[in-house]
Amino acid sequence: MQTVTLTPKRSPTISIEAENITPDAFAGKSTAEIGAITAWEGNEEITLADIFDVAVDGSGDAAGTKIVIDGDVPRVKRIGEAMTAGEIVIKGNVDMRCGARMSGGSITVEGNADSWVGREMTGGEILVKGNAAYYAGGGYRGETCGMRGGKLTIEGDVLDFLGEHMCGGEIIVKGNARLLPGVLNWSGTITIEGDTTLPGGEMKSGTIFVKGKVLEMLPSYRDEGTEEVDGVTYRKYTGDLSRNGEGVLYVSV
Amino acid sequence: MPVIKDVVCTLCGCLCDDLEATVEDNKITKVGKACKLGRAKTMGPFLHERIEKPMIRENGELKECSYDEAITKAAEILVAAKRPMSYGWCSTSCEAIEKAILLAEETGSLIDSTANVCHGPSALAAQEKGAPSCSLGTAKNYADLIIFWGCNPVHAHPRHQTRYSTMAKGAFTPNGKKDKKMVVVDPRNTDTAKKADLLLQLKPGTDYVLIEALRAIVNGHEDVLPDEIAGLPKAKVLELAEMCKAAKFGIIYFGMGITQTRGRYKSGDNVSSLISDLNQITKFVMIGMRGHYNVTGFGQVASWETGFPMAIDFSRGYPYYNPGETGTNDVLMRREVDAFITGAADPGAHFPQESVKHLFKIPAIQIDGYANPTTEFSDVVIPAAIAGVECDGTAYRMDCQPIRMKKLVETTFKTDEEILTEIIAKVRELKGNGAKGGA
Amino acid sequence: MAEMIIKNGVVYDPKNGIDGEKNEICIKDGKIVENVGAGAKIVDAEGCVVMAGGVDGHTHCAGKINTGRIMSPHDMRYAPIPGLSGEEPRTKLLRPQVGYNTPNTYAIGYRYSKLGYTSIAEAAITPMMARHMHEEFEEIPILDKLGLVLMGSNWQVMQYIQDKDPEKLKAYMAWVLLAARGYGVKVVNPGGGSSWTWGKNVSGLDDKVVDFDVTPADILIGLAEANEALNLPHSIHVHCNNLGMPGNISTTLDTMKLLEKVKTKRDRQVMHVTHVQFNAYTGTSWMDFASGAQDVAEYINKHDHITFDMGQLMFGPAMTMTADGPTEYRNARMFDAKWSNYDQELEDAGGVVPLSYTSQHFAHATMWAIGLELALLVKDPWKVMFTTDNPNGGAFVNYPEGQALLMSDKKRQEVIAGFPDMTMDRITLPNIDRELDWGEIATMTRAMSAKMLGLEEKGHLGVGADADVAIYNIQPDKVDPSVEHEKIKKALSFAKYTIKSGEIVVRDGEITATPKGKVYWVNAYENGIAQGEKDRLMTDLEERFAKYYSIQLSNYMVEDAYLPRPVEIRPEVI
Amino acid sequence: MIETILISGRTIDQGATLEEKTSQAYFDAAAYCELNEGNLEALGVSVDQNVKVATAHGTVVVPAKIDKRLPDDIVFIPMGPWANAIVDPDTCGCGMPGFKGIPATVESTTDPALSMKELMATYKE
Repeated sequence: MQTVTLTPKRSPTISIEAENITPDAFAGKSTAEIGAITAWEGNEEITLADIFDVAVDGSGDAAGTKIVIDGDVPRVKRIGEAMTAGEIVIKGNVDMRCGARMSGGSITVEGNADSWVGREMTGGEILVKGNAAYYAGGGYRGETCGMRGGKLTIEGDVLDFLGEHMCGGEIIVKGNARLLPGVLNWSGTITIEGDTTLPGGEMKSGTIFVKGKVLEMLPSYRDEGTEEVDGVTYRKYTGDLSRNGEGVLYVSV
Repeated sequence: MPVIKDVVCTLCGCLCDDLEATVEDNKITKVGKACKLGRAKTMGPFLHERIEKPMIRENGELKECSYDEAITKAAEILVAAKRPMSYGWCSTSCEAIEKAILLAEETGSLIDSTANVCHGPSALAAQEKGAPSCSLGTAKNYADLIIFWGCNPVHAHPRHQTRYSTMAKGAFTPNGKKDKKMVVVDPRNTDTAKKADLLLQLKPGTDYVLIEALRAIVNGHEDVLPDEIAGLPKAKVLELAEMCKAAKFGIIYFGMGITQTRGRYKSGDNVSSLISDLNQITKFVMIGMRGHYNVTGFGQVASWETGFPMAIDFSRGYPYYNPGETGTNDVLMRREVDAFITGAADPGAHFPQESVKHLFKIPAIQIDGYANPTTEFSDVVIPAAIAGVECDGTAYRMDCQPIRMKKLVETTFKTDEEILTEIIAKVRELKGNGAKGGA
Repeated sequence: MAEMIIKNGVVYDPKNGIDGEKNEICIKDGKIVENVGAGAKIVDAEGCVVMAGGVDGHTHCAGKINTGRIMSPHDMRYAPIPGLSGEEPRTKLLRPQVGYNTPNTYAIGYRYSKLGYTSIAEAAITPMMARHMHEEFEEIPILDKLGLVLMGSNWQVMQYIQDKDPEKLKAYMAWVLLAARGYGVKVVNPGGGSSWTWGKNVSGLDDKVVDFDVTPADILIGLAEANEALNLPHSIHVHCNNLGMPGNISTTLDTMKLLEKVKTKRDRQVMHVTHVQFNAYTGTSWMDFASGAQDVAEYINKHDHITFDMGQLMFGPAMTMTADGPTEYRNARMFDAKWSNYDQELEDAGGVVPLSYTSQHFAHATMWAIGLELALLVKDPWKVMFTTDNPNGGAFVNYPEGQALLMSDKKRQEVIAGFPDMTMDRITLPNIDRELDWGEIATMTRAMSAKMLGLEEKGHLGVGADADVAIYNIQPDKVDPSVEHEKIKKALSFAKYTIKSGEIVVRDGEITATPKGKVYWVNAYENGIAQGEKDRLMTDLEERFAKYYSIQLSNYMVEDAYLPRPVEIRPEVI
Repeated sequence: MIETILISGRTIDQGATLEEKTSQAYFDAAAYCELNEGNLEALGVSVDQNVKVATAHGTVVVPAKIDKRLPDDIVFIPMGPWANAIVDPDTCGCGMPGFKGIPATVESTTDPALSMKELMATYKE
């Protein structure tokens, strides 16, 4: 078992791209080796040691590596990108694209996550204890599929386009989701425990549960009456019929 | 008196190419066939105050200097920056745009066009769904149903209706307006709507909802629709759907009422799908009503040079693109940008207050023919020739049709292309070609 | 310019009858010459195959591809072939590169060069959009380029054919090539583009085009005869009607038969039929759809007026782009895919749709087999051009994969082994054991394509040819392509040297120099058309532009500024 | 005070004065807020008197104008520095700020409208 603790040394204004902060990249490496891993601050190549105090305890493979970011990193992007195993704990806020394309392991964000948390993730688990911004569990521009697998939980609120282009996996939002969650969905399950607006736009298939209120409903869903799922009674809608979709939208009664 | 015919108008995306400019004593004294906007633009250089000399800000005041000094200062600012941003380049030639992209590449900059505050979401929509479109001449010849959605051509594209759309006479519409129906979808009863056969005054921000309803009707699910949609009675929505189905060739011209409202590009993206659905029944296409005359050109040039139409980040040496992350206002709002260069655009006038506040804080370079709000925060101001009047070059019309702009008069101002070329040379000199950004 | 001599290589130069001989190639001032002085730079090609630079006679590389780029930002990061795809940062020498199916212009130039290709032909541009093509050409480094101009749904073309006025048709075609600075005549789904503006199509050679009293057959014959009367270097270049539809083989064969009566004075075909893989389907629906390659090959083996290219399909994502507007709409609806459309006033239609081909889908697997069957069943390699209809059937960076497939039955069988059962009774490829040799590959990738296009200075290494040379790190006497097909693919993917106009542009698979290429265009108007005919045409043009076009006649012609390094070809007037 | 929705957009006069943004003509073309008759009456404001338009993102003072065809719940300011003093800067993850459909309040004021240069000067921090 290896624990790597990264303590932020400064609060950069320019977002740092640090896609190498992953258990895969850190596994088995020493303090010096991890400190020498490169990142980008704007157009300048820097090292992790430039922005973090690095402490390593023990040694392990990716699955046996835990990374603790001991503080706020609202200007560090791409943490945990494409990680396959292991664990990352961020004890504060984190910048965009956290956990993008991850296929395994887990990420816990104790603060808020900026946009595109879990972008195109295929496996593993992300827990955001605060809020997430736009496109949580979304896709990349032009790509047919966003999230394909794994689990994304947000304990706070999210902004627009939650789970856009989702092709699989599970998303749970304990707070509110703003505009168009599950837009252009193909598959997967989204649960919103709070309120939301225009859920399931152009949903082809897939499932959305809204346990709070739908503040504004799309005109193109068919009301299928009520249905009980796991002991909760929902009004069931199917659509989105704008595209002859076969998705299911459950709204708590 | 020499009259130059078939002059290309360089104001809006209509890019009318039939103007007649009278040139006397190296000045344009009369412009025939132009609308109010085109006349103001083409005669502007001879009517309004120009930025006469390059300037550098010292102790808060802009002081005149030579082109060389201003270009050197500009290069120094860009080379020193970690997160430089280049913005604008839509009221200039494609040849200048190529240089702006090269400069961004060499300085590891972000580069974005005015589409960031205009039709950027239309590009995002094309990435989602494609762009089922046609040339403006095809629309003129064929279209018997014209829908202006969230746009107001009477004000923004004054000759559009006579040259290309409602009033234009074409091969299969020989009687002009008599052969065509016109619909306006807008929360306001605009001047364009005055002549419409149908006006749908929807609730602001509900474009997506209305498109959803139309698609549901076209796809045979009219029965599920509620009585009120987007603030409109269902009957009115059905009426529009019936008009669409009955048309032989329909076209939706869409504007910033689609791109700047709630949901942003998701509305344009869904219009594209509506068009695809309608083609199961009849022929339908769409065209974005582009504002700046060559904003389409920026998208074209940037796409072939970098793969992306706008919001391009060269910081790591290869282009990365993600509006929302790499768009001008995204990074300005986050206060990431530490140097700014703009040309042929006026972010001072057209950006939200939060972005402008940041522009006052960082070194900024302006390349333009006229003083404007951007001049107020710029630290280096470089006067430029007006493309299409004082220099030639390529521009792309809103339907992606390339047209060559003419040079009408001689000038002593350097062109955007020349200025950028000189800044690039200076940047290379300063860096010893040890490029930033992965190179 | 410095002299150069390529020594010790094994040369394949089919046009000059050289089939694997150790010859020296001498270069001076960008041309192949008889001999050079003692001070000439020596390029040691020991252990290498030497060929002329590759000539891609049908690729979508400038113009419509930009729509494909705008539709697919995700393609820019896609990198299935290291070194030939995906994101590569700028260097002191190179501009940044991105993409796979729709790479940026720099990547197109660099990556074709790495494959040993030095000339490319953009396959479809409307005259009105030609300025755009030339703008992109200027930004594609290294390669020489030319553009084929769409004329098969053009109002004036159809009007003059309907009016039985071949002289005016000739004048107009020559004028269009001048206006577009184009090289040859492209015909896509003749008549269909114009019909598509109403959302309709033509269903076969004898179907009437909407709004005109002509048929696709009339258009093909009219254009082909005028093409030969103008004595253009290239024949008409045809994408047949009914592309992509089961049973389209009858249309394809009828189109070939129709052209039997057209005669040419040139030593070439009278029609090049493009990406025949998409047009060689039997059956009546996708249920009974099967390969018609045997019938097509049988016909072509017996006739000499036709050349064709494969349109080979490659598994993985592709970006389809064609002037065949109705086909693209059909594709988009069938696969719930993105759809871009463009109806160009008075000239043609077009569409762009991303697709993905998988070996696990019987239809895709069958299509993959058909391309190879066509190339292997047609006996004379001078009738076959290697293409993937880039990027319709697959990205050009897959050419080495395709070429290795042609050289190795073993490689083909390895792929076929993974096909679904539903494919097997639809194809004959498993029973074809022909393996092409180096000479045949050199023919299909450069000698034939240059001859087919009428580019006399390309595609061979004879004295007077352009000094465009590809040197591949493979020893033909030591490596058996049939067995070691991976080595073949690797060698063809990264040339040991590529020489363009006498300058080394690739060394060991890396770009070493980025000169700008030339643009070829054909001027058959100035000398080829009598003044009286020009006047007659001009009256028509003035009327058309005043009434129907959306730009002025004076702003239509591509200006000299867009061709800084033009090569103007004036055909002999006959 | 009225509660309303702000839309900004192009006008022909704003477009015709783009080349002279330091001039009075540009101020006249871009620095105003259109309301319908009822709303003007409700505010007790006549044409060319100043109104203060406020949103969550700022306030701006501009002269009032009349557009009889505007719905009750919409006011309009031409695109330009005055509108942009109060539009929604959030790019919604798409790059595009919110220039249309912003909840706003309008009230009568005796404060002066700022010239372009004066307005820009307020952004210096």
